[in-house]
Amino acid sequence: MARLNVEIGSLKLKNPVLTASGTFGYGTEFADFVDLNRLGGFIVKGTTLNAREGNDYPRMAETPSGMLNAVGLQNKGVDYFINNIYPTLLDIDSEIIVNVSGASIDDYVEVARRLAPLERINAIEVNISCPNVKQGGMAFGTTCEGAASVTKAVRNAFNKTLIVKLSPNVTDIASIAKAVEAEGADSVSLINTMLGMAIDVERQRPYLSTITGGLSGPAVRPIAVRMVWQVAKAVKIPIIGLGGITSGKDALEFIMAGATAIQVGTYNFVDPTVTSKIVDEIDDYCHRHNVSDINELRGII
Amino acid sequence: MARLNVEIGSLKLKNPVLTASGTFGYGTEFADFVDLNRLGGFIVKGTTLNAREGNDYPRMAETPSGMLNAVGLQNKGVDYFINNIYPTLLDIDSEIIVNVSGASIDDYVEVARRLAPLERINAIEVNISCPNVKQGGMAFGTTCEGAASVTKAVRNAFNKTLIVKLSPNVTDIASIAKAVEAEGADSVSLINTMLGMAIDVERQRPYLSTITGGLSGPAVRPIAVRMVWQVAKAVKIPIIGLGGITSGKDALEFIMAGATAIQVGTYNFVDPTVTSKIVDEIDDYCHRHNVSDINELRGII
Amino acid sequence: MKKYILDFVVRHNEKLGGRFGLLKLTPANGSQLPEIAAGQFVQVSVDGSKTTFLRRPISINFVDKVTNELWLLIRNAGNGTEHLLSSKPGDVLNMVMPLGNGFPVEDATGRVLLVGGGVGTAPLLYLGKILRDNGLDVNYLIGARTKDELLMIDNLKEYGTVYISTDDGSAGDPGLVTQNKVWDEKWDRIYCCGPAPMMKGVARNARKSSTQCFVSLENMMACGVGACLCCVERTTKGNVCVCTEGPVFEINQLTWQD
Amino acid sequence: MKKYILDFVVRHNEKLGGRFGLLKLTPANGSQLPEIAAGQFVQVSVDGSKTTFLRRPISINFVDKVTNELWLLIRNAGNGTEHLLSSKPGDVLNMVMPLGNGFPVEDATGRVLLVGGGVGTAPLLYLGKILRDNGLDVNYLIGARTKDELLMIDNLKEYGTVYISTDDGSAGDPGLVTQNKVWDEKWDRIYCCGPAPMMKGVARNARKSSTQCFVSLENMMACGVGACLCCVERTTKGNVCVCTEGPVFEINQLTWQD
Repeated sequence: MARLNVEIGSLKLKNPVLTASGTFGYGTEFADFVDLNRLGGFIVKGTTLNAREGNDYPRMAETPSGMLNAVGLQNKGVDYFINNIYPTLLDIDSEIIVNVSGASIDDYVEVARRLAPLERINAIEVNISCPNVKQGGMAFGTTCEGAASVTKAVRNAFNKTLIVKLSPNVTDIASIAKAVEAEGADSVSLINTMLGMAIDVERQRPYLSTITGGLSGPAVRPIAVRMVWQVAKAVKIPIIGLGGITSGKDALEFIMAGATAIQVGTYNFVDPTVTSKIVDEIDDYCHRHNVSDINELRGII
Repeated sequence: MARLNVEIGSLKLKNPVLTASGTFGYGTEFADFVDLNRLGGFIVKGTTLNAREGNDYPRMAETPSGMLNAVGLQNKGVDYFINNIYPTLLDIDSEIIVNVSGASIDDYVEVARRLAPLERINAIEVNISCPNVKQGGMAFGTTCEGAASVTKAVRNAFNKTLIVKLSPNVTDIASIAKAVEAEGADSVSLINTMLGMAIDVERQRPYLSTITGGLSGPAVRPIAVRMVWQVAKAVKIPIIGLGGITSGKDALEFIMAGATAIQVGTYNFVDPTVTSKIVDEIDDYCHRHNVSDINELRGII
Repeated sequence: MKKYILDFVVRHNEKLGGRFGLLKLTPANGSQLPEIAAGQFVQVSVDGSKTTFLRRPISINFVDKVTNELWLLIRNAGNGTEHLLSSKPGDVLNMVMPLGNGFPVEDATGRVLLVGGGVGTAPLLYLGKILRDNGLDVNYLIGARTKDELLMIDNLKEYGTVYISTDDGSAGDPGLVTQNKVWDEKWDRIYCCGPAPMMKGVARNARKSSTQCFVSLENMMACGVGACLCCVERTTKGNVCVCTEGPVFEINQLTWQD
Repeated sequence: MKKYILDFVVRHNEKLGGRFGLLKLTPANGSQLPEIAAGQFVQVSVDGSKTTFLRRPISINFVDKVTNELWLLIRNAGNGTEHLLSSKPGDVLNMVMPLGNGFPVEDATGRVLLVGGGVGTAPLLYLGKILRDNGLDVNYLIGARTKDELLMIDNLKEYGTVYISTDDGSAGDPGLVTQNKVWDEKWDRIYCCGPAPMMKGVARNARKSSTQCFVSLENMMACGVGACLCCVERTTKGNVCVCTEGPVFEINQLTWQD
């Protein structure tokens, strides 16, 4: 499957199929269902400087062709990751990318600095778009200045591949991508979740403890494909597309819109084997359409 | 069903159920399926100063729990409406609201000015959020300044109820609603469609002739409910909520989030009788929950 | 013509060649079928498919007034139609119907040619019956890539002579329908339904021989009742809805380039 | 315990009282059921429901090794479960299974009380069988609003004595399960599954009598495998996933207020 090789910054991926942060645990949760070595890589869940308990239950609601979540970056902190999780991942022959979140620029920088020495971590994804935390997260991702300032600071602390994950809850995502590119990001990933809300009308209360949460799943795919297409027209760095991907066909929409790689998120919950199927389906498409290099399909729209 | 009466500006609606512009024709298309007099009102399709042919075919694509459209305001112009359509609507005992679109502020003003003398037209909905036209439309709706300038100009030309339809393709819809309120709008309606895109990967081309189009349907409902909730916290004028409503339960989500009335859009295509069912379902809810006035449920979240 | 929203019960689901199947349905409430013109269509709800949001427009293949059955010839073109084709006897399908204007038949006389290709053959069965009942000389010209993809030929033969063209020559004349020998003859009127390139070719032949020609279009649509304005076709009067102004158009109403 | 993604064929769909039904299923490929502990659950895909996107977590009611059947006791709680309850023999349901940790049984001795309410009765059937097979004195205490909503009482009687509480007194003791006379007796261990208020009441009774007590939680979840972090319960160790750390918890692990 050499025809599926793609590159993101200095990362060489065996194929464009990654898993989205917060939807695939640390990979090991899915080891009974998927040969992890078949995937291009994993983006492990949002990691912060200190441990976080996340938001109160309830944290999810099903919506038409999607779901809302309000996890709120529950994780045990970067040091726990380094000492307890990272050693268990070393046998996996796929790229491991850590999603980095923070409430302040200093937080982001410190997490990046601590991850930088890890030999198997060749890239981080900086999350400036989490809608489910009060401080940081989306606050940085909704203005060019905020996005640029986080990128600039993390760039100075981390010299391997730096991916910045963008928020779709903005008027002009292309301008934010450009701001991030200008500060030295190697790649942008998009979209994070759309801010949404659902109400249990019988009980007259919101489904989520936080009232609003992040909408993901096939419902948002048309928005995500459009944003990837807009960003692809605006920046030169590679784009990682995500948002409601359930199949090779969906993944190819993102690639044709301009993405170099893709992430599978919410659909891992519906079909835990879906990532592996997507690799096969993209390869089958290339076979049927005589595509010798997946990069030929990128941005053809 | 007096318990369902609501007011939008000077409009007194027998119930909060309206139909969204461009999804219910001029009402008469649905006369075989729905007793039009049962509805709170109709918002007839986007009307411009001059006739418009709209965009090229293909104009639609089905998406998960939704659809993309790129009609592009096809209509025969305001004079045709006044001379040929309006006279056929006079027997309908529900409010008739005209959706007004334009490529320039002068266009909006002139359409509003010509509609103002029509006795049965007690309100217009100014569309500053159409994503499917190159000029005007969404360009006005994505900045506070643009939204305010259209509202101010139309306000001077139209002294009956003025509703402004907002675009969801923005970072901060509440600030746009406030700008519109400050210029004298009597109400805001939201959300118009989300800008989206879908690609036919087998044929390697977009489904729509315009590449991007407007996403509507249940897929976007969580986004719409969230935006209504945000706007309800920011403005005092009544809100008309829309976006993926398929049932009385969905309608009540918008009302509890802060909407005074709601519009049913895309789902008219799936079930042409849905508007009438929604009136019954809301009334049934009020009966079951001992609600003597639907306005009591507004904004309880 | 009044439109209804009605539940239908599937009585028979017959697998045809290729990706095609035939559903025979009757109103679930036992009522008589409403008045239906040949060439009209229904909008069917696809209830059990997660990936199908909108109804599917399906042209009416036949109306059997004796058994009170409506026939739908369906091509598996994706999840929606695949789900419809998996219906079992007793299943209920909700339809908005009958929609569109159908083929003009009152003013037809003499020898008529009904040209169909693929699933476009569907509306020609009932059209042929109506025309034959009106005393016309009905002739079918049916095109397919290969013999196995010819649909319902025996049914068509009940109402007229059937001529066939296959791309590979496995039945009838080899080549496209536009190359069939029937074009040497003189026709009083042509009706056509099929893929756009085929209909455009038939329209060219009709113009050459100055024969009146009606085509039935299959533009993608959402509502089927003239509200969404998605299924438009460019005509001499501008963009019009195929669902309400069509699906049948006289070829000179269209702006097809020769 | 290894997790599988497997198709199951519905063999029987039995309507129970109220909004409940019982599906009996067997692996579609004819393989033996994997090893399953009492109290584990499955994540079932709901294929034919347009409004259902995620799988539905359903606790395992019984494992019949003789017939190679898995039993799921399902409450109609919305479109997803309603669709599952409409399954017909021969239908195929895809499951991710077995999930969660189940009830601890190895260290149980003596007289045990299994308290269930509503659909929470489901996992207690197989648990009772395992405990009875291990030589314990199994006793059930089942609560319902009224007699008609008592579920599978005859099945439970195969593995132990059944005590009943109904709110309206139409069967067994009147009132809540926490008011049943069985609480006058001494128990070596309590297992409980049911609505949260009931489990909290049972936990209070257990603490009062210093009896070890395990409860099975039913928090809403998306993935079922510890990835989405949505089904968390606050414990003495912080927020943990019910799907992987539970669904069974010893009550002192939880932070329920007395």
